[in-house]
Amino acid sequence: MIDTLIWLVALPLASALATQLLPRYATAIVISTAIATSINAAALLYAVATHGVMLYQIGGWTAGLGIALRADGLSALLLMMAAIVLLASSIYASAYFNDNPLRRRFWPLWLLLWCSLNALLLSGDLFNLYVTLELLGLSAVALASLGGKTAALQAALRYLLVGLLGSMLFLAGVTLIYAGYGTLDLATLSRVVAAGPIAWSALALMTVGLLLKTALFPLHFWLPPAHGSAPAPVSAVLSALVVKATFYLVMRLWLDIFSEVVTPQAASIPGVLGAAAVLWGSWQALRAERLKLLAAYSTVAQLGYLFLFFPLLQALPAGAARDAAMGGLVILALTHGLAKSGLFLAIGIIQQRSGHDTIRDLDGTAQRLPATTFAIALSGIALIGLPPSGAFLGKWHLLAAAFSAGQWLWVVVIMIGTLLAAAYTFRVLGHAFGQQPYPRHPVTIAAEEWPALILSAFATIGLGLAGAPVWQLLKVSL
Amino acid sequence: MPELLLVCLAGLMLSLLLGLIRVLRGPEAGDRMMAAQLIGTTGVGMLLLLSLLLGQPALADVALILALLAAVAAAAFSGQQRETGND
Amino acid sequence: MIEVIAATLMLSGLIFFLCGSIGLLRLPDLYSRLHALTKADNLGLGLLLAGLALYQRDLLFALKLILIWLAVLAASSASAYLIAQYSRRQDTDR
Amino acid sequence: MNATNMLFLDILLVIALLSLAWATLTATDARRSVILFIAFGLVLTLAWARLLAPDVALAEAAIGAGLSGALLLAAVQHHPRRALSSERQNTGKLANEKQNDSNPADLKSSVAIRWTLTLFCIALAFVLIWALLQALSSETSDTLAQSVSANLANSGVSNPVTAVLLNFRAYDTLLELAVLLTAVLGIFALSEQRTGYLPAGPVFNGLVSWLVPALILMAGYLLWVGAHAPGGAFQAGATLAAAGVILRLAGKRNIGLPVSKSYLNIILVIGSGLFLLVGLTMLALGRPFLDYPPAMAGYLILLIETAAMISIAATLILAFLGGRPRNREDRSC
Repeated sequence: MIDTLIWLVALPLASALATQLLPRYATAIVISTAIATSINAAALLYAVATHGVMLYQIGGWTAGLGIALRADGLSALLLMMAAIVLLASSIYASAYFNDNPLRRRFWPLWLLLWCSLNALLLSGDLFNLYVTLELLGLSAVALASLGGKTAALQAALRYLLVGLLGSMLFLAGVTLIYAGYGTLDLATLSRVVAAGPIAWSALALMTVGLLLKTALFPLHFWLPPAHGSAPAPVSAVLSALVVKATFYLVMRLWLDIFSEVVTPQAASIPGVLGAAAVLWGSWQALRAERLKLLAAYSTVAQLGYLFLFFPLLQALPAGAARDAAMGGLVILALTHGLAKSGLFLAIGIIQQRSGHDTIRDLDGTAQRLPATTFAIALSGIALIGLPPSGAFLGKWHLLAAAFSAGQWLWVVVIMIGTLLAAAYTFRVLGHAFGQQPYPRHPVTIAAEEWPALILSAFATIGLGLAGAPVWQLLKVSL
Repeated sequence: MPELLLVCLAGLMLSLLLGLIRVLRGPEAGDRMMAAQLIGTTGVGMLLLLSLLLGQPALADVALILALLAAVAAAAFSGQQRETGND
Repeated sequence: MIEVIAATLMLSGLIFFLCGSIGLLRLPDLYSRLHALTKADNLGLGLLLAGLALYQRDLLFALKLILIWLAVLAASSASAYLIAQYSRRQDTDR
Repeated sequence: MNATNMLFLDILLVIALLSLAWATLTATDARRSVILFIAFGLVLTLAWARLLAPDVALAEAAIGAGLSGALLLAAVQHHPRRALSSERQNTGKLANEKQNDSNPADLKSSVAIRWTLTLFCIALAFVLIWALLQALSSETSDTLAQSVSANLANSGVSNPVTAVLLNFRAYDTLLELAVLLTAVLGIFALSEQRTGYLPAGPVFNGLVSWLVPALILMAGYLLWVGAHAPGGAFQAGATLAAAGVILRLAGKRNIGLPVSKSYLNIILVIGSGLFLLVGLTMLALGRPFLDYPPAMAGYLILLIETAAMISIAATLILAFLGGRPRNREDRSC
């Protein structure tokens, strides 16, 4: 049972090696791995819900000397979201890449990315986290540059350099922690860490490195070109999961391990930057001419919402109100992950079928690709935060927290951001539902259209109506 | 008499710094590469002296690696790529 | 007695090293500088290592020193040749 | 030897490192910058030696001073200065910053960015120094080092660095090998390999004929010595890769790598694959992942390191080739 933790890392890695060795059977290997890993993630979620925090000591060495894997409610939920998104995107990608050599290069990197995501979410050791960050960053860059033209390569190169700078800053923070406290184990660290220059500067270094990778305004400059020019399934995973993984680490550090060290003034910094990200990202999304860029800027904005929670969680005393807000934060992150990956997959279909993704020329899309257009509409609902989507719940709790903490300013930001999101969503839908006089026959490609639809539907309906377990699971924390 | 080793170490460090000036000054790429070779050789000597002074026998292996790899950089420096065609 | 020989060897190696680097700095053009460099590599390191071998009087260490010296000797002469060849090519291109 | 006697050395090394680093960063010519970087690697090797870290010195000597210099020089040669102007129209290649320099507005903003970054780095350096001083003065006993030496007897090796890398924190090393594999797959994703080099002249061929066997022997020695003294798979792999690089530079075609793609894949994957297999075998035996039985640990570590060395060497050589291998038909010439 407890081996679930290590299999979540070992199986994608083993399959990555297998796809490199046996390219002929790669698709079959990937799909079966995706199914098995999703089952594993569900098993982990169940185990965490019933037994509490899971711990696995690699090599049998006690954590500290060796490395421990840990899973609590938060990491299990994110693992499950990653599994759902990656399973759907794997099925999608098996139809998306019709070029054989390209697909052969795609699968190993895809599985390495999955392995690194799971390893990051499970890791209980600071230096190990650095290693998983490197693996994640490198595989993401390689995927983003796949089959790309000059623009994609340029964006990928910038992504690489930004990612390396971020990892380096993170590593500098880890070094400080090790010099100051003599441990790398997160559980031990959260017990011994104390407010002071070492903890402050280490947290600052690690946070700046992670924010660079999470693309929080104004460190977001690399994201739109990188996410906007990657192949569709890659964009989906980059926007939904890769930035979320580093965001998870920021959460882990600020709200969990260093929570004693963080002051209200410090917590307002991510809040202010998040507000700027919401406004700037939404505005840029509204002005974008290409669908993919719109989606990428919308990611910048949606990440901003997540950071609005930081000053509120800092201000609220531990108790029901804070737990509710915490659940809102997580459900907002989950909804965005599912909705954004659904959106990117749907955009990929449009791009492949009509050869472009210019918003102005989308007329007739609804007649030709009804299922895909529906997926875009559903994910749009989730991005705006209309009921019954999970984002509605998330924003509701965000507003509730802002009211109960007496911080009114954030309410204005949320309002403006929501209005802008509605504007850019309806701008796309307005064009897509525009009629063409001589419509082409509707086409359906099950393997490509279903994943997008299911992801968006899950974000909009599934999480919104059945989001209650999230709050239950978050009670299981390290 | 470790003083002797220290004197040699100081002398080699001086030689390394002189080479450093040539590396920084150039003017040709060949000059810099040459000075880098001198720094490498000086480094081999210094590593061996340090190995005795600090009681770290493993530093002799480092010196051996440095000696073996000295030519790789020079070869890469002067290598001519084929203009066209396959390899 | 052996210590005196070792010291003499090492110090004379040092002199070759310093001559080499001063030559590298003072000589007028690349080719003559190259000439100075090889003195430091071959003789300087050789004498220094011979002195070290006598100083330490450990057979295995001495064998390693000989190996290092041979490697530097061969590598440095080859790389001096390669650098000279490269510079010639650059000069004729110009 | 006490520390004060060597103070002159430390100060001079620091001065040399700082001036080389500054010159490397400010060099206008890429080739000059690379040569300065090689010199920097050489001095850094000495600094690591002085800091009593022979393992790191070994890695720096093999990778920093030797291989990455060759790698960067090959990259610079692939994009020579005279080709830059023609490349501005050529959109098929990786574009670099130079392309934007023609636009004065961009130039101004890039100068501003550079200054901002410089100031940021200086501030960062001060913060780091300050916090490090705080950390070092807080006198935490290094409990981790103590527990490493307490458990060394059960690790199967007597070199603490190898024990940490391949036993206590073997999971990190496994993932690092996956990082290397990802890097090489990323290089494959970018382009096909570069054209080779002209055949070497007699002097260079003479060098190759003794240097390649010597490097292979050295790699074997480093691999073996890693169990009880500084050395190990990474240093050995880098040394082995240097042999491949030299062969490539001499114009040899296959540089010791198999021509067939499936064999090439095997040697790329074998390092992480065998490592993972050993870990999972322990799982099958009812032990935790990567928990070697103490009696077998020494042998298992040597096995893993041998496979890792092969993969690391192949990775570094392929990085030097700068792209995925061409198809067999292309090799006809």
